[in-house]
Amino acid sequence: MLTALLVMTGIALVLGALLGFASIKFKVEGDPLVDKIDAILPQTQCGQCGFPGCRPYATAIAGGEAEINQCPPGGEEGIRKLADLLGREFKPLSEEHGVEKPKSVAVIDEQTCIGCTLCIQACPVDAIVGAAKQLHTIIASECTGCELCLAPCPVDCIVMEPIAETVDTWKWRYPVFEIKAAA
Amino acid sequence: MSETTALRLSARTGTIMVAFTVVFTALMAFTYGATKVQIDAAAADEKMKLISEVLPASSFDNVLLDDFVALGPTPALGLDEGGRIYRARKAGAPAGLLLETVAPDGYSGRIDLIVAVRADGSVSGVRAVTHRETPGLGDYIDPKKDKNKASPWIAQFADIKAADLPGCKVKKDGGQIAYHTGATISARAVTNAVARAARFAADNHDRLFAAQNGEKFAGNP
Amino acid sequence: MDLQAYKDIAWNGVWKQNTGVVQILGLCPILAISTNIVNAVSLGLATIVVMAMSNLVIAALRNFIPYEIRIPVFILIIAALVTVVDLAFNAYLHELYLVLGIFIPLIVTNCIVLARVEAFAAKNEPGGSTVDGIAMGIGLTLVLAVLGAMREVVGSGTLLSGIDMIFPGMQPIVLFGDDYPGFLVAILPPGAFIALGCLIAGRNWIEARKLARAHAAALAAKAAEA
Amino acid sequence: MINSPFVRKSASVQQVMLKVLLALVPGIAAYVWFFGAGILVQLAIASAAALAGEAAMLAIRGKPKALFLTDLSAIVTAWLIALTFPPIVPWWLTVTGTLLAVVVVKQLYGGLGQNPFNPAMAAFCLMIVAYPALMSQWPAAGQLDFGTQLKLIFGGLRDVDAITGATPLDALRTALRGATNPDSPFHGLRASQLQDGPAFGMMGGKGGEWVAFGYLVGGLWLIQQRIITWHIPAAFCGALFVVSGMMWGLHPDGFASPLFHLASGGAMIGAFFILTDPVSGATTARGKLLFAAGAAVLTFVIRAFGAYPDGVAFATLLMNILVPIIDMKTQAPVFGHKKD
Amino acid sequence: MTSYLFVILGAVLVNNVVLVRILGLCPFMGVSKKLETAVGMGAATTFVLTLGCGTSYLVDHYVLMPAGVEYLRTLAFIVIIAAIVQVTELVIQKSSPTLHQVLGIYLPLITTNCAVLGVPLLNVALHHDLLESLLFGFGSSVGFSLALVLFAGIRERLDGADVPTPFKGTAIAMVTAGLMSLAFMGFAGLDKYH
Amino acid sequence: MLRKLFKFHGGVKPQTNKTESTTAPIGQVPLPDRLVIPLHQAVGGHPRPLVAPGDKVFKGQRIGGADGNLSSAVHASTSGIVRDVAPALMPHTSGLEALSVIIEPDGDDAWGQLDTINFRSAAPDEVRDYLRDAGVVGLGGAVFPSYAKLKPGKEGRLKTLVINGAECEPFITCDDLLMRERAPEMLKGIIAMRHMLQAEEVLIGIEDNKPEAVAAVQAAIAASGETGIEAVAIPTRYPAGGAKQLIRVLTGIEVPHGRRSTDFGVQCFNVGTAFSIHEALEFGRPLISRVVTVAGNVNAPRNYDVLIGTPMDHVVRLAGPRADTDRYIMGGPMMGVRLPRFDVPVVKATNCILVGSPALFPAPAPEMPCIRCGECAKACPADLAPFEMYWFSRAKNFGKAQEYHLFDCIECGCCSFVCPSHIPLVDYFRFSKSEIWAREREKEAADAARDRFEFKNYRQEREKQEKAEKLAAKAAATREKVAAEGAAPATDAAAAPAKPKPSVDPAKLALIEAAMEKARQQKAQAAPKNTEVAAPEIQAEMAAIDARREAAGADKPTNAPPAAGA
Ligand SMILES: Cc1cc2nc3c(=O)[nH]c(=O)nc-3n(C[C@H](O)[C@H](O)[C@@H](O)COP(=O)(O)O)c2cc1C
Ligand SMILES: Cc1cc2nc3c(=O)[nH]c(=O)nc-3n(C[C@H](O)[C@H](O)[C@H](O)COP(=O)(O)O)c2cc1C
Ligand SMILES: Cc1cc2nc3c(=O)[nH]c(=O)nc-3n(C[C@H](O)[C@H](O)[C@H](O)COP(=O)(O)O)c2cc1C
Ligand SMILES: Cc1cc2nc3c(=O)[nH]c(=O)nc-3n(C[C@H](O)[C@H](O)[C@H](O)CO)c2cc1C
Ligand code: SF4
Ligand code: SF4
Ligand code: SF4
Ligand code: SF4
Ligand code: FES
Repeated sequence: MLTALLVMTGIALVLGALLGFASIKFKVEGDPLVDKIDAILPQTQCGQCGFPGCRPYATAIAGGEAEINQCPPGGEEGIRKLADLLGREFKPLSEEHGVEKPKSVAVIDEQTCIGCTLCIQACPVDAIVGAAKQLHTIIASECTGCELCLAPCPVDCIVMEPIAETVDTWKWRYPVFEIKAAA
Repeated sequence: MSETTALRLSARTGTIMVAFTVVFTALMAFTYGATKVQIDAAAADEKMKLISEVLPASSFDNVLLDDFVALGPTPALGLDEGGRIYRARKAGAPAGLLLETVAPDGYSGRIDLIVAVRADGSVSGVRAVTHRETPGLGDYIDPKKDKNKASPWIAQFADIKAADLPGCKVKKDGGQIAYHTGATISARAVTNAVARAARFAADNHDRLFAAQNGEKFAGNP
Repeated sequence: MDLQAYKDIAWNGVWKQNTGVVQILGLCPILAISTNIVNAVSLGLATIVVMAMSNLVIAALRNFIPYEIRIPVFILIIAALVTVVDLAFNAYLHELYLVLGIFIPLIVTNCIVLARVEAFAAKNEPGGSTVDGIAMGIGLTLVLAVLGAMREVVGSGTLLSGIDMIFPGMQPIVLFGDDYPGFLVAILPPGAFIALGCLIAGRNWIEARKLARAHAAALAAKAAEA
Repeated sequence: MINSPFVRKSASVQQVMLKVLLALVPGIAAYVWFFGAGILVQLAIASAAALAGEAAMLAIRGKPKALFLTDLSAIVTAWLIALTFPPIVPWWLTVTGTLLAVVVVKQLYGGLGQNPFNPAMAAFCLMIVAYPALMSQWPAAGQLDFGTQLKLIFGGLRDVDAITGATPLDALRTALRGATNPDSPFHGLRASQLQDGPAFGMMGGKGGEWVAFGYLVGGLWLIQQRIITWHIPAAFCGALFVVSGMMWGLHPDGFASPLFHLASGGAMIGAFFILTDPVSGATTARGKLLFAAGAAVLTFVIRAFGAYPDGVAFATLLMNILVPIIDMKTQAPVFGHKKD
Repeated sequence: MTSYLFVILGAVLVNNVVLVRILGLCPFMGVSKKLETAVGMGAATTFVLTLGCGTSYLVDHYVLMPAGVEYLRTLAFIVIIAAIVQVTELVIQKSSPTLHQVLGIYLPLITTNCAVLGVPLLNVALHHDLLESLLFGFGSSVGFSLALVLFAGIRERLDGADVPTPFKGTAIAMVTAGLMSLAFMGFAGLDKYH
Repeated sequence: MLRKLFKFHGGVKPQTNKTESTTAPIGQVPLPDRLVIPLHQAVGGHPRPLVAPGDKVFKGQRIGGADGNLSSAVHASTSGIVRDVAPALMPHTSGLEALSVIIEPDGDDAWGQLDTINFRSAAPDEVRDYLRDAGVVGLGGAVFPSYAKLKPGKEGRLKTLVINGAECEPFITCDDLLMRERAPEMLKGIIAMRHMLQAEEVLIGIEDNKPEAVAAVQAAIAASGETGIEAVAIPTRYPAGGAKQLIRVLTGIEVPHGRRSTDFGVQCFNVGTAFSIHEALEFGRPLISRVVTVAGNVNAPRNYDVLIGTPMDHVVRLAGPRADTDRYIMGGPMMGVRLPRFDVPVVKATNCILVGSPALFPAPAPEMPCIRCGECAKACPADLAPFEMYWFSRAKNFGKAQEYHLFDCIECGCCSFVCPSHIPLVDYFRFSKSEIWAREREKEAADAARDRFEFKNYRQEREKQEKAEKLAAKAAATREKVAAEGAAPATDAAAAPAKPKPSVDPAKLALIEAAMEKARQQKAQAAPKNTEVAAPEIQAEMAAIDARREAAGADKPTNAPPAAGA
């Protein structure tokens, strides 16, 4: 019994010390993974994921605190990329966080806008320009479609308009020649 | 992080590790101590049960497990690590030998056997102690696995007269021992090992019984 | 913790997070030892004991274990417990011990034990942890039993062969008569993999059907409302 | 919606498979001539089982039956199963093997074109592992009449040893191994002496070598028809010849001659019909050479040192495992990136 | 010399840890979705297993056996291996964070990768000497890595296959592993031929 | 002298179907009622409209100005009135509209003023600008602005100028007829190009199934007396006319994807392009018409000289379409574009209007799974493995598809042509490519958004900090003030015990007061002024909108709800 104790104690002492030392020697700081995740997120900054923006969500994913299926603007494609990056299973978009919508931009109704600047403060990407009591305009190419400017507008003059397809942005469709049980 | 804190942390984790180790090793050591007698007894029981299957308990009256010679590596018995031969005596006279034997050429490696040989040189019985033959194919050498419970394959070795020993080969090789088609290798390995063991017993019979208890036996001179 | 919580933990272990067919952990014993149902279930029972004990012990001691050495400590505890169980079986349930042979020490390396300890016991209180260990063990045993039965039936046409080693006198059931040629592959590793694959697919199928039913029910409810 | 190109060559999977079936005919003819018509029964059994299995899976999956049943790929699989299994295996063994091939190895992966393993060879391996005895019984040429064959196929269990003689590959191997074992009746014999037996012909087994020749003829026609390319047959035969020739040259009494290796067992049907399976085999030119040469080496190793009588089937499966990586690593340089 | 070669060959092909001995399956199933990660896991396991075999041999022969406490073998081995794994984990975390994230729960699980304990125990059972132990450990882990990488290759391609829904994912991977294991049975008997 | 020709890998030999349309000479097309001239006809930037509805235009008058550095001008094809400048249906598979100038011809077909240029004396850049404004783009199919291709790579000179007269697509014969009838003019264009590129030799590659064209070109070369120009008959095999394949056949050089052919000392132009360059340089005529083959399901297949903008059905009518016509295809059967309607306009890219019917181009048999037979790889002229690209495109694993060189695919259609499983392989590749492009756009947008978001955060942080500093300063000042006045208020407080909260620290009160004052001030100011980030155009746009709104009504104040004022 005593030998057994001595032997195992010896082993444990050596290993315990070794581990303690290694855990300090190889301590890691920072997390480059967050950048990689953030690079996948669509940067809409809409907060639908439940975090105050894309990067906080990325940090949460990297820390294992959030699922990968909480970003509706990123859509299935985004989830798939995250699953790939992190080696996790793909799962469909979580319903409580919203649904994937066609890409839209916000448009301010010129006639109604009162120039209150509330939307400017709301817009996370500075896509709205204008000064107080002046008409505000949305730079369509910079609007991410996050809809954050809709709620603050006191006169409800902002609407979301789906981005129209042009010959330049037109995409070839998936060739579906799905052979069903018809034959 | 300074050297000293690193060291202190190492010391702390080391201490906790040691504490756990001590507690749980103690638990194990205690259990080991508490169960050792029981385990040894159970193992001996098991061994005796096996022995009684190949050598009827009525045919000897000594404490078989305590009466043996030790063998070094003995190629004739397939033993590359050594083993034991137990001696059965009835009223002090030689009644039979129980040989630990290995058939090295089983389909999936070695097959550990015990072979009981009576004083007159006839084989009394054989059991496979451990083997890894293919389940459902080669494992019929083990009576527990043999589908034919009524007359298991291994029972063919019960009572082979000394004179019949040259026929201790599988039929395919021109002998008497039947085998299962498609799994000749297992049968051949066991059969050949039994024949070798019986020959060894016959060749060394007298010297084996003459040897001191527990003596290291040198094999054929 | 209320009753519902325990129930959830139990259901989680047995079905939702079943080790063998959902978490895909603890596969080695599942595949290696399921050649027949008796071996399979015996090992399953031993695993339940080990899992319950290790979860209990570690949940109770969790606050004393520093993070950096948690894994070695967990393993130390599990290995010690397994050895204790092994020795105890050897001494007092010798017949059963012989049937299980090396399978009990193998529990040490069964990653599901460590996975549960890490994922559950290290973060929860002892009561729930014990239930979790037992439920996970039952889930594993179920998979083992089904797989063992499948492989035994297909492979050799019998059920419960070897039962006499636990209950002397009982005879295995011969299903297809003595002429059944057997299907050796089922008992060998390839059969193990394929059978488990089918089992996983079976569970997927049941889940999918349940989901589809729930969906249909929801739709119907909506339609009724409208 | 149809986009360009609007014109297409008239080619179809069905045509491809039909040509493969036709190319098997010379070999089958020789088979029937030397070994009797039992093989035709096996071909029919396997074809029926394959179609049934395929139809069932298609029905379950809701895929168009007419389209996929007529693509003939299942029939190719079935014929290759029948031709590589011994001709006198019981019917249930053929059926089980074929069903496993079609249902597990092919349809579980999504059916035609998606299976990573060769269905016919997977069936062969499954069956030889499960029934090593039944799967090793090859009658000698002219040994059994049609009636006996039918009885064997449909007659349930039987005492196999009484009917079959030693088959060339198996017999030679057992003998060669026995030659070094003092316990064996073959002790001290040499390969050349062993090959004098009545079961052996000029190069391989008696009769069997003509079957192999039939496969060769059909295979060459397939190359001419551009269904398969020369790479796989050439690399397989070449590598098998070289490897077995080397061992034979070093040790003429311990190994069979390279010609014997080429003419026996599954070598020819393997080289032209099995390894060439486009679905489970390598696809790039260099990949094909590597794939087939690897298969040849494995075939030789398994034949000479392994536990099973023929290595073609296992070698095929083993190389199938390597295919994704071979294909990935042997991509030919694309236009403009060639080094020449 | 040849016997050493046979130790390696036997461990890599004939008695492949994963496909024939059925050890180490959880990482085999879990880390084989991408070729890249499979290679990483293979490398990590090879390192741990080879080192573990050597260390456990030394501890067994110079500590446990002289002290007569062989019944502590399992415990001692697994604790040593756990420590090696932990150190490896820390090193990987430092040197390749993505690999670390991807290997996720599997790195600590190398500890309970049955193979990592099974192989040292097999070394004891097979009475290997130090060199043999190391070679056997190395061979087994190469066998593990080989199976893992090849499996990952197939699984990457399977991604595009129209597998029946219930079989999608792990189920068809199991079937694939089964067929790989079947193929490896072709090596049966090779290790006995010398 | 027989030139050594090289081979390219792969390729197919579909039925050529060319003879019917070569029997008659190039025909003329009566003026249609309406011309629809899309502004964006060539690769590169979108030309801006230079005319407004109601304007009168002459034939050859510029109506769209080149915009950006890879754009080329667009011209009125005849004289008439601009009816509209509006989106109109494009000859494009998408069925989408694009900005077009719609002209009602006045029937005079009167040329406007035409300037010419002497390419030998003018500076090369001048000539290039001239060609850009003449709207000359590649007529071989890619419609790449020709001026941009007329730069001799880094060395300042070129080894070989390849002229593409291969015309490998079935049915199309426009280049064939052009070479037969207009070889001397074409040759003059070639000489001009050769001069601009400083090319040593010129090789005109013509498939050997067009012996008349070869003869005509050779005759023209002989007549011109030029040396170093050679018409070479090359083996007929689709796609021998692909620029890369033709360069390979004639010179043995393989130009990799993503590299310029001038880096390898070669450049390639279509014969029609050469002819247009001659027209532009010699007569000042911009590119307003081209030779178009009308073939397929028509009674009299033939080539026509067609004004850009002419509705296709107007041209096809001349060739007598058969009753079962169900579609038009722009281009040949291998690479042609399925058109959304019959009346889409002829554009510069229209080399052929292929009239289709279910009988002529039957729907392919059902798509079967790929059996990896490798036929497609054998046929691929780009040495790709189409089945691998297909496998991963189908699984939407675009990364993998790109690893197999998806973007080296020239969409020639050979793979789909030979596939025994009838898989529309090219469709999968087009799908993948456009998905990848879309993703790149999204990624760029996301990166831009991230930058802007970070900038905004930074700005807010900075503002907050500034505000805090100011506030702190002010608070300190107030505190001092209060402290200075300390005594008086204290007695005040004592004198008024009725005050409900005597314990309130007067200093604090003062602070609150100060803060409220500041808030009031801030509200008066323009709070978060965000105009400094706006680009000048946007400022201008805002100003314009403001002006419009001002004009729209005086209801602005009433429209303002109280919230805004608060
Ligand atoms: C994979 C495969 C394995 C085969 N194995 C054997 C075999 O082990 N023994 C055999 O005699 N024939 C075998 N054959 C069949 C032979 O090719 C031949 O068809 C058969 O008639 C036997 O001919 P033989 O007498 O030359 O062996 C096999 C065929 C294949 C495709
Ligand atoms: C998977 C597999 C397992 C086998 N297991 C055994 C076995 O355990 N014992 C045995 O004798 N033969 C076994 N064999 C069969 C041998 O390989 C060999 O074919 C056979 O022993 C020859 O016997 P026969 O001469 O009766 O045909 C097995 C074969 C296979 C395919
Ligand atoms: C598959 C394929 C086939 C082509 N065939 C021809 C052809 O037959 N004639 C031709 O002039 N251009 C053809 N082209 C276009 C050429 O690649 C190239 O764009 C053109 O010759 C360049 O000349 P351009 O700029 O004057 O149009 C083809 C392109 C591809 C991708
Ligand atoms: C040249 C050629 C060889 C083939 N060889 C096989 C074969 O060895 N085994 C098989 O099951 N199917 C074979 N097939 C049929 C078919 O490709 C096979 O069943 C697919 O694996 C099914 O997906 C072959 C087909 C062709 C065209
Ligand atoms: S939901 Fe997506 S886009 Fe919106 S903030 Fe979260 S991560 Fe960004
Ligand atoms: S303008 Fe509105 S919708 Fe667009 S980015 Fe800004 S807040 Fe979001
Ligand atoms: S031609 Fe068609 S079937 Fe053949 S490999 Fe290419 S895509 Fe697959
Ligand atoms: S379309 Fe692309 S992949 Fe197909 S043959 Fe042409 S170049 Fe090759
Ligand atoms: S049980 Fe063996 S690795 Fe998980």
